[in-house]
Amino acid sequence: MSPRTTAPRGGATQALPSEAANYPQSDLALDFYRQMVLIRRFEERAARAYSEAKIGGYCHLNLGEEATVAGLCAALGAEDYIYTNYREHGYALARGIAPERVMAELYGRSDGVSKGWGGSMHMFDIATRFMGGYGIVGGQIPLATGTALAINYREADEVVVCLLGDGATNIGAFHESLNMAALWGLPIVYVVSNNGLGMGTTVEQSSAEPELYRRAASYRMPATRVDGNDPEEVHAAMKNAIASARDGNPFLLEAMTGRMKGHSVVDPARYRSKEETARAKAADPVAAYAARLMARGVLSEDAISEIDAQITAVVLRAVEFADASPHPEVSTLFDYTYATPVPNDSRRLPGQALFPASPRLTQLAEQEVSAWA
Amino acid sequence: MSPRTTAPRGGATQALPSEAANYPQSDLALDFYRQMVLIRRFEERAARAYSEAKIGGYCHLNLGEEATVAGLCAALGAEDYIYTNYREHGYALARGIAPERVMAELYGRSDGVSKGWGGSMHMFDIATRFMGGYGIVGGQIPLATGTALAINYREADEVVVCLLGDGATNIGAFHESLNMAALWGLPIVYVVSNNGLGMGTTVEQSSAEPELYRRAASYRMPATRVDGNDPEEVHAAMKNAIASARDGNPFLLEAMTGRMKGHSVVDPARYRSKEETARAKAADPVAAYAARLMARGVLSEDAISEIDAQITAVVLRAVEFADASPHPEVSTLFDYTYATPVPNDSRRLPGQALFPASPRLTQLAEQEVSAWA
Amino acid sequence: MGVISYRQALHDALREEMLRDPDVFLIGEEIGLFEGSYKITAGMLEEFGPKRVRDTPIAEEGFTGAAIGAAMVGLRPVVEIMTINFSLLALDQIVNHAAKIYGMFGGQARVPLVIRTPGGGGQQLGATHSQNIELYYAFVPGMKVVAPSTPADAKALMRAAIRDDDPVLVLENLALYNTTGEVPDELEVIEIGRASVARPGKDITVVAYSRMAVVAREAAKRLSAEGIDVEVVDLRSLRPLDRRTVVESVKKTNCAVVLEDDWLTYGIGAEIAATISDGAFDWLDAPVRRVAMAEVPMPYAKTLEMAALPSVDDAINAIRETLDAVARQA
Amino acid sequence: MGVISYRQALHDALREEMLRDPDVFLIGEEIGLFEGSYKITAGMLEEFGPKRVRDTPIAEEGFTGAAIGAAMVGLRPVVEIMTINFSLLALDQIVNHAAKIYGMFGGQARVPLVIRTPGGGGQQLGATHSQNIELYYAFVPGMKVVAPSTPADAKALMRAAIRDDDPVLVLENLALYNTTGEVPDELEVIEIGRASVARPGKDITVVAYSRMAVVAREAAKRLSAEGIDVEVVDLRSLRPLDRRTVVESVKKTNCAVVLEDDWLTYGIGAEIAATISDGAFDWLDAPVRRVAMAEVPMPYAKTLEMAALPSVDDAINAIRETLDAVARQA
Ligand SMILES: Cc1ncc(C[n+]2csc(CCOP(=O)(O)OP(=O)(O)O)c2C)c(N)n1
Ligand SMILES: Cc1ncc(C[n+]2csc(CCOP(=O)(O)OP(=O)(O)O)c2C)c(N)n1
Ligand SMILES: [Mg+2]
Ligand SMILES: [Mg+2]
Repeated sequence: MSPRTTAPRGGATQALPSEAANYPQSDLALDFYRQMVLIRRFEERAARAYSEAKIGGYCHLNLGEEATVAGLCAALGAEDYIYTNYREHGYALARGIAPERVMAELYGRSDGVSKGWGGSMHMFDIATRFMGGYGIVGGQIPLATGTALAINYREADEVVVCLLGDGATNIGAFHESLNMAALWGLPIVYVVSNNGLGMGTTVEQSSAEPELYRRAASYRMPATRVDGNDPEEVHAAMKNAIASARDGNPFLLEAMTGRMKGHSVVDPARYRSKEETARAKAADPVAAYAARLMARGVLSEDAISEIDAQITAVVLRAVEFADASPHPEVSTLFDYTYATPVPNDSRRLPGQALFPASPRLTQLAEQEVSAWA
Repeated sequence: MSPRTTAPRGGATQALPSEAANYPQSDLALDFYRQMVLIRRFEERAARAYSEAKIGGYCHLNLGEEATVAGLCAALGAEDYIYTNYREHGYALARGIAPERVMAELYGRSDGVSKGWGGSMHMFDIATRFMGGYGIVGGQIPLATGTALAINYREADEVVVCLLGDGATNIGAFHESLNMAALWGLPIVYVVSNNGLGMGTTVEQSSAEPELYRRAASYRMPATRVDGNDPEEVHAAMKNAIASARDGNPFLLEAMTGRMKGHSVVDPARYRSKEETARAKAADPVAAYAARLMARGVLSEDAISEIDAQITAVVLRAVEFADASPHPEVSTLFDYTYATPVPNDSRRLPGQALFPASPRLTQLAEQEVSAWA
Repeated sequence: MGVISYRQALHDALREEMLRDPDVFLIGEEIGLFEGSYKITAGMLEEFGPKRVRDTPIAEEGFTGAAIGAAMVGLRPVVEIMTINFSLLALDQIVNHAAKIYGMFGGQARVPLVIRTPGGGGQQLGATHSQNIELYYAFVPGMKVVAPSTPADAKALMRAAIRDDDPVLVLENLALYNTTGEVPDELEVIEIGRASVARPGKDITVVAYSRMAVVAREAAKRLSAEGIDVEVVDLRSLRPLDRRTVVESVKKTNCAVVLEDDWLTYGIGAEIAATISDGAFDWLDAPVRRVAMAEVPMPYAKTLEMAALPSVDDAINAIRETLDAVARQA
Repeated sequence: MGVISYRQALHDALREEMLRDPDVFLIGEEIGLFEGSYKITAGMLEEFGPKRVRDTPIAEEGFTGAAIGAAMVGLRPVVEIMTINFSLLALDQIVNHAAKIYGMFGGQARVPLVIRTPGGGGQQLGATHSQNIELYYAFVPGMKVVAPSTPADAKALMRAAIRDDDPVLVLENLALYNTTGEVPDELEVIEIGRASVARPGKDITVVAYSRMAVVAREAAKRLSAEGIDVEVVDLRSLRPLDRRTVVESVKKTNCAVVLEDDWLTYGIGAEIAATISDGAFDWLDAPVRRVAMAEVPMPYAKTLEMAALPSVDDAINAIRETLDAVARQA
């Protein structure tokens, strides 16, 4: 079977900057580390911007999950699809989307990766097959399964990766989707990023089988659990899982990781005991990986400082870019309700009358939004 | 802990005619057999009434599932609750509801068990804690779980039994409910009546793990599979399951049974091969159990004929009763929207104006339904 | 030009679109081997195979969501939801996902999805199986909702829906499947979002869609015998809503009755009545009358169900009373 | 009489009802240890323990259904659905079960259930988290829906809802939680299904509910400075709908504006406008104007979100234009 692609019409597929898997081992390790530091610094900066009211809505960070994000994304090919939940800034970055566009999205600006329409929870980039960013817990699971169905339908070689949180394994869509994927042999890897918590509820309080990967057995689906704080272990497991999925055996991978802060930027996480918070801090995957690479001789104190300086500069540029990017024009408000022009579409601002003030006029205001802009 | 009951306010609890479990073995066997014959004859008669247009809507029969129904219901105590899906006539009978009232419900008459409001899919009887009869696949599963939660809340000793079909194990509500039940240690037994088919779709075509009881492992819930064509095996397994549930360990029981006819009365089941149909016929649990009891010396040819004659008479009486029962009065149309009187409730027939024809009148027609009745 | 059933028209549209475009496929419960609960897809599994006629587990949310995800990468799935009542289980996927994806991501992914599903009571199916809840979709920007009342419109609108790049819900109706009508061999394209004047008339405007548009035509026919000339506007599309055609008709007739098969309060007819009362304010000689279902969970018993459902007689009665009110006004 | 927040009023009502009746309990996601996403249930786990303040898995359909099943045997669960957007996942349990069980089974089981959930945009939460979809519940016979706009009404209606024997959805609003108002110590009982004249006036009627009733009062206040005397009708209950209070007001003022925070087409305001246009037909001197959200999936960007949401200025503008139309008519 010759490789085929499901490239959506009009959606250009752009090679990722690096096909990480082809790197020699130490380069790959450095890549992981850089990626992790980028996510760390980016998220810290996002938290600051949020408290400066530059970012609105909710803002969920990947702080503590950097190793899972980096290891996982490095295992994906350029043609593969990735779906995530609302905690996705890191995945967007690791997928190769410019930090400028990710930050601009957080700022709600027109150069944002979703043109300012999505915000923190709804990043999307068709070029890198980064398929979002979904705010409804579990909402992405059927969608990702459907994209895998399309790959299967087209007899193409891509794979879909679908991220979800531990809490999301309790929602009906998880069950319905895994059953279909297994039944139809779809090329998909479900990855549970198990950070131990929903918002404040622990896995043990919410899941009667807290070893979540075991739930795959209900669908005769292969599954495994890995240390999500080790990018290399995640990467290796993910390579296996993807190979299985490409072979028609969908896979469930559970990555055991941690959340260093509250559920979202505004959450002080008072429900966590001092010990738990200390434990989460102690498990810091960035610091741990730095120490490991130093011991291995791959990193030095100097290299660490240099990487940090480089990445701090990258993040600063992202913030400057975001701040300079224009706010979306109000005249674009009606541009994205439908993909194609629609007769009798309602294009009326709240202050406009449905029918003009003088009822003797026969034209409907609905068709006159241009007059308003 | 002294036994307590969740008896709903105003809902009288009436002892069932027989507490089957206390019978000596052969009496219990005869009870099973009588129950199975009652269901068989009742359902055959319902099919006839349906083709005579005495019954409307959909009509799903328990033909082929008699052993499961009989064995299961005999294990329930009078205080226990039972929830089923739309294929519930047999369960209603085995729960001790008068065949007259079950048939009258099918006929849509005011003496029906749901006063003619429910029909074939929605039988309900608060006195015997027969909690319905639900037309939405899987809809009963969260409800039953909630009733178990109420028992737990009240520290009462009852158990809830929740029936569902094999096809229903693929719906999200199944997953969400079993997880909660296990997490909270609720007194509930989920029983999958596995007749091998959804409507025309086989278990293998719809469930990636076709040994459905294994799905309980996702919630660390004990589970087992039994021969649903053997009322004694079902009964014994059900006793165990109920004991487990009463102990705070909810249980999943899978009963392997068969469907002798189409999905509903109107379905000719053309999708089934000749062999499959022959196999379903050959597995007839009523005939098989008769043969077994004859071999055991519990039944004779004469006894079989006598039971058949008795039950045929019972079913005939049910039909006569149903046919004689009055159609609900149109004046009762607005009686069951709300449990208590509601100001400004809309009580308007389709032909009535919302406001009286002459707009100079100030009274709203809504409040005038009594004038119409 | 041939006379075929509404069921056949839907079937033909699906089949022709599948022959035309290999990206079109069907997905839903019991649509293959069982040939569909209402047999719209009869013979399709045999003709197109299991890849293009995909039977699913009972998992409305899952398979509807999967269809959305397939549409996001360019396939054109046609989902059958067995009856509109079960669509509530998939509502999150439809409303929070299908209808939002194009806008929420700044126009990067289209969702060329069709959901076909019948509404309708009158079959003694009881409270959970007799609802008309098209409102849930018609209310949502990003969705399109069409509701054909004739075989010709059913075929043309199904075709338009499949070719549309946005999610479209095609509302079918249990009571219409066996109705028949002429379907032109060379079917014109109907743009989604246009009502039709199904019967021109000068005395009163009756606005309806789906089954009630058939009721409207029947009422018009009966009343024409008495010299009452009813104009029937068949909405055909609930979202977008063609307000102009409705309002122009009322400006001509100066009065209107709205027929709907759903509950009155907050039902589809509320918007139609509000639109007329606003857009034709100076032309209206009597209040807009709505004929709708009684506001109860639909009972099973035939007597009660018949009382709860709007009939041709109810429509005729409302038309007469409205014309009386106009006469009093003059 | 004390001045407290809308949040506090809700909290107090829950707490007092739990103290009064041991059958009342709370169930939902993150309501215990986390104290609720919007902190309505802060301190409750500590006071009442995990049995009466039950944290659930993320399973809206499951735990809402479980609450219904508990209500069927006499408990009085109060479900928190974190925001109304997530309630779509539980819609089948609410619409096909909670709202039907009493009728479908011939009146044998009551469902004394409360669902509390906030609607509301304006927080830059994007398309899936900024919807006002109370329509989905208000449309359904068997459901009751209340939508308080003041702390006093929030407390009184929450209490009434908990004591009601039918399923009641209590619509809260993100933007109202921090608003404050007087709450009498001896709270009168508000019957569910009664609107209130929140501000009497003679020039024009403004009908609204929830957040938009606050907008209405603000607009009325500003306009009174110019001598325009606005009567504000706060619906308070969306189902049952108190048509009489609305229509009587318009018969007095002869014109009306409806404010709503949901989408215009098929929104709650359509019914209000249709009701007024019908019931006050001969009294109405201008078309009923509706002020509503723009019909788009709500964008994240602040500029766009602000443009899409109805404001006090929009309300004032609509009131002025309607009074102009009345003047022209005269
Ligand atoms: C259907 C739904 N229910 C509830 C929420 C509110 N909510 C947002 S995130 C969250 C916790 C999710 O936990 P988990 O799946 O473990 O993901 P994490 O945030 O830990 O990455 C909840 C309950 C939601 N967005 N959608
Ligand atoms: C949510 C929902 N989806 C689809 C249907 C239509 N339907 C009714 S019965 C049925 C098959 C159910 O199969 P199973 O659970 O095995 O029960 P059985 O009928 O075999 O007893 C289907 C798909 C429905 N009633 N509800
Ligand atoms: Mg988590
Ligand atoms: Mg079955």
